[in-house]
Amino acid sequence: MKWFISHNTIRSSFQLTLEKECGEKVSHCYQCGKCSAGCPIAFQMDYLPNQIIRMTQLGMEQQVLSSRTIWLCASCLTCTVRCPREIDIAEIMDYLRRQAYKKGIIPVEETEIPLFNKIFLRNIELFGRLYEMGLIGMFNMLSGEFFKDVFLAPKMFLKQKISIFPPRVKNIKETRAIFKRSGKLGKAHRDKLLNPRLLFLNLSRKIIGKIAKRDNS
Amino acid sequence: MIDQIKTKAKELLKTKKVDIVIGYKKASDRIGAIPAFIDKEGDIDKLIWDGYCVYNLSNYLKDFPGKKIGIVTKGCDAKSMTVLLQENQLKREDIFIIGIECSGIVDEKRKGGDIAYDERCKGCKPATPPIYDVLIKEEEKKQAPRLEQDPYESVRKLETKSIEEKFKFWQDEFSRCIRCYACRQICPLCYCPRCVAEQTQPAWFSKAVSVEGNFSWNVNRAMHLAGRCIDCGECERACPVGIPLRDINKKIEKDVKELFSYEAGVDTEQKPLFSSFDKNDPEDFIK
Amino acid sequence: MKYAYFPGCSLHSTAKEYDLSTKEVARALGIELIEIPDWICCGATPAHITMHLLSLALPVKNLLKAKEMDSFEVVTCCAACFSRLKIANHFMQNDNKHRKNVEEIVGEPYKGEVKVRHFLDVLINVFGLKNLTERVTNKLSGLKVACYYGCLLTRPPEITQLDDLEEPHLMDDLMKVLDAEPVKWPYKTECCGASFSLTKTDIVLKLSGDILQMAHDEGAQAIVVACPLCQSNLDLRQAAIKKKYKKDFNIPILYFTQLVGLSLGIEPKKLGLDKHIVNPLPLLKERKVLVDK
Amino acid sequence: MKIGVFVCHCGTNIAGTVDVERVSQAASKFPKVKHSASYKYMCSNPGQNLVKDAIKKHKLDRIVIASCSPSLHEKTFRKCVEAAGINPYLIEMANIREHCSWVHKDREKATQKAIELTRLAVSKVSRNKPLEKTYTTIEKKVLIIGGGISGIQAAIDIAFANYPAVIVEREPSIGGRMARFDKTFPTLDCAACILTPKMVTVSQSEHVTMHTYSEIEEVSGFVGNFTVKIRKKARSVDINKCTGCGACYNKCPVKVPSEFDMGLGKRKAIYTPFPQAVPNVPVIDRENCLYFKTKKCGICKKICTVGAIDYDMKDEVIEEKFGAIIVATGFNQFDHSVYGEYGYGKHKDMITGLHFERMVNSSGPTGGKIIRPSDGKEVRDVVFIQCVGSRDEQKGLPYCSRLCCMYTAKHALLLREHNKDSQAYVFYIDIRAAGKNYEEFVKKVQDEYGAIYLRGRVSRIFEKGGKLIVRGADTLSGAQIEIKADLVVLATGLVAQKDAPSLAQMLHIPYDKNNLFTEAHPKLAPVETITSGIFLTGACQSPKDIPDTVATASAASVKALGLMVQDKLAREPLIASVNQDLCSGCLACLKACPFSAIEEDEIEDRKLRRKRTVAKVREAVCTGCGNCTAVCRMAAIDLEGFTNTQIMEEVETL
Amino acid sequence: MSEWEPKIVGFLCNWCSYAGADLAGTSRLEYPPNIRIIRLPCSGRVNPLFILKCLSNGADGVLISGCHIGDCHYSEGNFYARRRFAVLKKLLEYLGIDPRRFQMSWVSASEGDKWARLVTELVEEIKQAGPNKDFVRKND
Repeated sequence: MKWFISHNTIRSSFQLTLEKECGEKVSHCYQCGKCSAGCPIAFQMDYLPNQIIRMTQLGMEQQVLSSRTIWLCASCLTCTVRCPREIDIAEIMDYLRRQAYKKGIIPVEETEIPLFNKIFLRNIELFGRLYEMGLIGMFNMLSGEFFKDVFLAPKMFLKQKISIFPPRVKNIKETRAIFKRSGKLGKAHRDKLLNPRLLFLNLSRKIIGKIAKRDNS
Repeated sequence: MIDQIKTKAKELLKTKKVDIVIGYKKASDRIGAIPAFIDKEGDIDKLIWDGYCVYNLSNYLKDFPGKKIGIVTKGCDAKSMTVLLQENQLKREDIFIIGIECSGIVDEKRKGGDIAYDERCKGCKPATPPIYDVLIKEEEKKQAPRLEQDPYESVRKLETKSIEEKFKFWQDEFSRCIRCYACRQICPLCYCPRCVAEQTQPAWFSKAVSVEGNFSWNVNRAMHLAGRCIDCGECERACPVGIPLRDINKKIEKDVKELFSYEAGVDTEQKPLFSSFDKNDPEDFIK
Repeated sequence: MKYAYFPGCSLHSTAKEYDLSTKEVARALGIELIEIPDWICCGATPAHITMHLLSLALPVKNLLKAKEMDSFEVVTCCAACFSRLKIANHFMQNDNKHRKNVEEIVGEPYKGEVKVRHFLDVLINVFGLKNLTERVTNKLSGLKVACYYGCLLTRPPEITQLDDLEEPHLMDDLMKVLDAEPVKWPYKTECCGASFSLTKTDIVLKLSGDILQMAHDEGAQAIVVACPLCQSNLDLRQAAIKKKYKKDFNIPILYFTQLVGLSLGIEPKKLGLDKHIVNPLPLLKERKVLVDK
Repeated sequence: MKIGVFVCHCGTNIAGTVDVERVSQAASKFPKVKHSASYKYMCSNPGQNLVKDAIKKHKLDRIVIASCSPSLHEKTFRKCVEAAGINPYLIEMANIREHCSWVHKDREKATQKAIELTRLAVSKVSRNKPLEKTYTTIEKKVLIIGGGISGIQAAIDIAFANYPAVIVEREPSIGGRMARFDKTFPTLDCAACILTPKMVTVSQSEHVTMHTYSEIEEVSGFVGNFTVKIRKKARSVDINKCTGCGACYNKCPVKVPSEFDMGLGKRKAIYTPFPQAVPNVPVIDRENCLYFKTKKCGICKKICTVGAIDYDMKDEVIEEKFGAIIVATGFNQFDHSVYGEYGYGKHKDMITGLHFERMVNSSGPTGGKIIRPSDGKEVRDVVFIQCVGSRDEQKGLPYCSRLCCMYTAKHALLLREHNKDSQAYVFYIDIRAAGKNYEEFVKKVQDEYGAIYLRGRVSRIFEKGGKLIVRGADTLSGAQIEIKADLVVLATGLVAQKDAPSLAQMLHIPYDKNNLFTEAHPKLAPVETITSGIFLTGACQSPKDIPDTVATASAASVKALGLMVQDKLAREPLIASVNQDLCSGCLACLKACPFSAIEEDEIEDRKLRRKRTVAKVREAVCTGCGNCTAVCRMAAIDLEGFTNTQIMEEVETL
Repeated sequence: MSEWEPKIVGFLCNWCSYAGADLAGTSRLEYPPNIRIIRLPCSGRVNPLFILKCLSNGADGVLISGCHIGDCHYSEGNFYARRRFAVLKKLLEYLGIDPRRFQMSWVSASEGDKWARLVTELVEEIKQAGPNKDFVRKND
């Protein structure tokens, strides 16, 4: 048996809070599984989208927020547009990710995406537009995949697809103010870029993974 | 403009399209205007048109049963005709509507002074009658500038008062009512063969001048005009004791517009307000 | 036809050829695109995953900048930017609570009055296919292409309001006008892995590999796209797909603007056709689409 | 006026809280009250006798019973006083039990209230008028709209009772949907074998008239007296001359897709929809007939030995009177072309359940072979998808279509029976097999016929390499599933007929947001409508399988026969009436009547010396809701039993 | 006046609210004895003049109760009533009648508990509103 849940879990306010805050009626779901049937990323997920919805219905907040599935959702909306109960499942996934951020829950196996998001946004906050070189460099460094896609780099430079220098936007303060105020108003958690826990988790996982790989081969 | 009215009236009488033309003529005080009933071509020159033509002539339509009538009709009066048609009281083929796109009439209370437009004209736009057979337009330059004014201003003012203040206000007003029923007689839409106020089996409310009798009569009058009153203002004009009856009529008009998007006198085919409903009518007042 | 142009980050870096070809085509057809001065990133996927309000505020800021230009229509080419701008507009039009918050953040009132269009929409529905037919000088006859729309161009339909949800056809219609031959294939709106390019490369390899496979199976010689993310995943990752799945597709991934440009007789270089990882020039030559001058 | 008041103790039910004696004493002092009494159980035989005796002894002419709710014993006491010679509508009841003794504890207050309730009843009864039940005649004939199994069964039941029934069917033959089916669940008897005998019975019955290829054009009147206009479309074949030899359609040169076979097979331009058609008389499809298109050909006319072909035949509208109407118009199939993810209905090898029925039928277009419509090859892997259209608020219907689970199971079984190498995959959300032997049947299909049931909706279907790729899920195992199918069969839901709303408006019966006709009460009047004399049967009311359809058909027939056996139709006199002198003819009442029970009338106005329009109540139609009375500004229309005078008298007494 | 008990008139439709009040009785749910019920076939039967008559006849409060929307025995009666009394209620308030004095409710045949609760609350409200003095017909 995977879990034991008690009536306390089932009667918790998780579903109600979700319905109130993100406006999607999770209770409408009758588990037809059409979302899971069409999900392009399902093959990588630990729980299928319909299972996440069911777990939400049952108040399994901890399990849902620490699942890999919510991070792996690519927001392609295939589920949303086909749901017979008109539930915006992708929006629920967004909400769950934001909740996970707020609560500081990051699944051990799925650290790259939260890390990437943070670096990406930080990047925008700093430069106004995406500084790809900076993004890739920073991500590779912090995720421990130092040489990822290195072989692509020369080609990209040659074809002038990537610039070494960051883009320039006038009045960058304006953009930064938007970030600041959004964080405040939305009560979103904007922790430091170098969240030590996230970094540690990520690095240790990568290193263990590499060692394991070497041992296997 | 008056020439156009006369020409049309002449043509109608000549071709026997109508038996009688109802219009306006000068009153004996040489200022005001009173209804004119013209059945001879020779009398046509009596017809006038000016800002004193306040009467709603549609009230006289029922006095000529079986006759074909040509009638000079302002925008507001045509609305009451619309209601009468909607309620099966007139046959459209019996009347020829000489529609007037009027620029407003004078405020009778200020007779003799400068032309001041009547209260109800201020919220009236456009002044084109909803139904007509021929439309006669006021010359451009005479068109009074219409005030973009909230037609429900005085209603809103009353609404903000406290319950006690409202009660006192209306009791004061109603206490003057002498139950002369002028408001009913003048109303183009009061045509019941026998008004409930005069019925005895049962006696719906006290016929005597009394607090509750006066109140009941006035509520009854208002409810019977709900979704029908087109705000021609005749009742208030006719009231000898000056009860602000339009403030009651306008209140209902405003409510039904807000609650049910219903407007009186715009469509002869529309169902009466209380003989229709919408599944989504508001019911927040129901427990 | 005058529009405020929002290129987005990708078109200024990895999708430079999309930017180039769009501008070339617009110029050739007399569609005036004026880049919004000082535009900023729309926030893309990371913003709406992380902070909902931010994901609305960033696009709104850009739309406000467009409004300052006295232009009430914004054109974008990137499907992701298109989606974010449209969604932001939708919220500003229909959700009072969010509108208030966003207005507070950007410091200006905005009710979603700036219209957002995809360049594909402008080309087909404003310029018109009929007009375009008359301008085609260099027919792409015999070129079999798979039109790939990706997920963000049509979803959610009530917001994007661009094309058929499950079987979009705008690019197919366009290709027919250029005398190219769009193949019938079922993966028009399948997901390519989108923003996982860097973080979950394995997913991208699998999904993009499937799409390439399907296009290949249905006889396509090239894939036509309208989204820089799709292009980059399908083009950039073909080498890795080859390595991982032992399948060498060598299918060029072209922007629809590049093909329109070619058919209008614009030089390949100006359209950035030299900037692809999978070189499209051999195919275009073989199909006699490129005439050596 | 001599009013008698009788107060009931109801054992201790009333007397426990209310001082019954005091009520009785107080009542005796009310104006016009001549006599009052109390008794332990007024509704018992001795109690009723007490009332009857008092009526005689005190010459009472109006009665008030202060006891329980009128919903319990109003009828009892009406009968009781009638037996004592008083008009049954001259009684009123004061509800001093449910509304008093049972809800109050304070004896003093409860007694006081009971006295006042009694006073109220006394004041009301003083204004009661004697009323007589009204009677209308009944046209002894039943109209049945629709000639499917539902209409056929109803006609058989009506005819069995020796009353005439008229079936109006718009297709050229009766038989409906069921005629298309192959076998029926769960018993697997063949549909034709059980339906054909019934069709023959109907055609041979002296009591049943059939108007096939006909439609209802207009309905007026009310229970017992409906007048119906029926359009008999031009068949181009004389139904009386034709022998049904079939020479005409054998020789007809035009072939078009057969509607009956869902386009899987062909028919001629002159055709009978299927071999067992009743009547076995062909019809010419004028849109496709060469003669009508080009004025050439005319082969059928030449070949017909009895001269039955009539190219000049015209539509004919007939008018008939009926006492009751049974609506049996059946259902339509949900149109799955709204599902873009399933290819907008364009995949050739994707068919609906009804197609499958035709295909699997040995007299069907494929001779019972289950093949791919695209290339005619026999199938191996067949995917069945349930809930297509049903339970889908986004693209389809909110409701469950109720039979798809069962017919899909049947199809899966028939598939294996017809093709031993085949495999059925059934995508389902829930299996709803609530019926006699239904669950057992589904189990059998799974266990013995190897159908694989997968729990999940299908998300996508597309063509690749000549197969249909079906992408679904099995939520029980948490797996995505992809099946390369030869054939996909959609269990499309049941929907109302497209023209159901216009028929409903013609009949003045309500329909719901799904255009299904609404029954008078979902539990206690499931085959009635709120319009008396009009009854519902079959799937026009909600999706139904054959047993349920036949059951409702018989139920509706009994309801109709219940009317037929009456000499006259008695109606409660508690209905509206117009005082035409007071009526202004504004017709606000007519427009506000939910039952169209008010009509225009013309009277000679003596004062005005001319005719004028006034309102008039159609007594047989009025249900006595009283809405008209409240919209009448001149109080010209009143409701018997609840007159303005009665109510005002009650209020006055407060 | 310390012993003043309000007098309330209830116009109840026969099929839902009257049956609901019956059910309150069968379920022995207690509520104050201040209401006098007048049984009518349908809430659509209620003429606005009845309300005026009640008020001028000394009733301290008037209640109209019908079937919930969609449940009407006559299918549409309560729709008409709803519209009619929406207008009357606003008008009475505008003319200075305490809105607590005229109320409307939907009570189904199965809502005995709602009926009991409703009457209890109603009596409480009317008690707060005080006796209907201004209006009562002076004996003439």
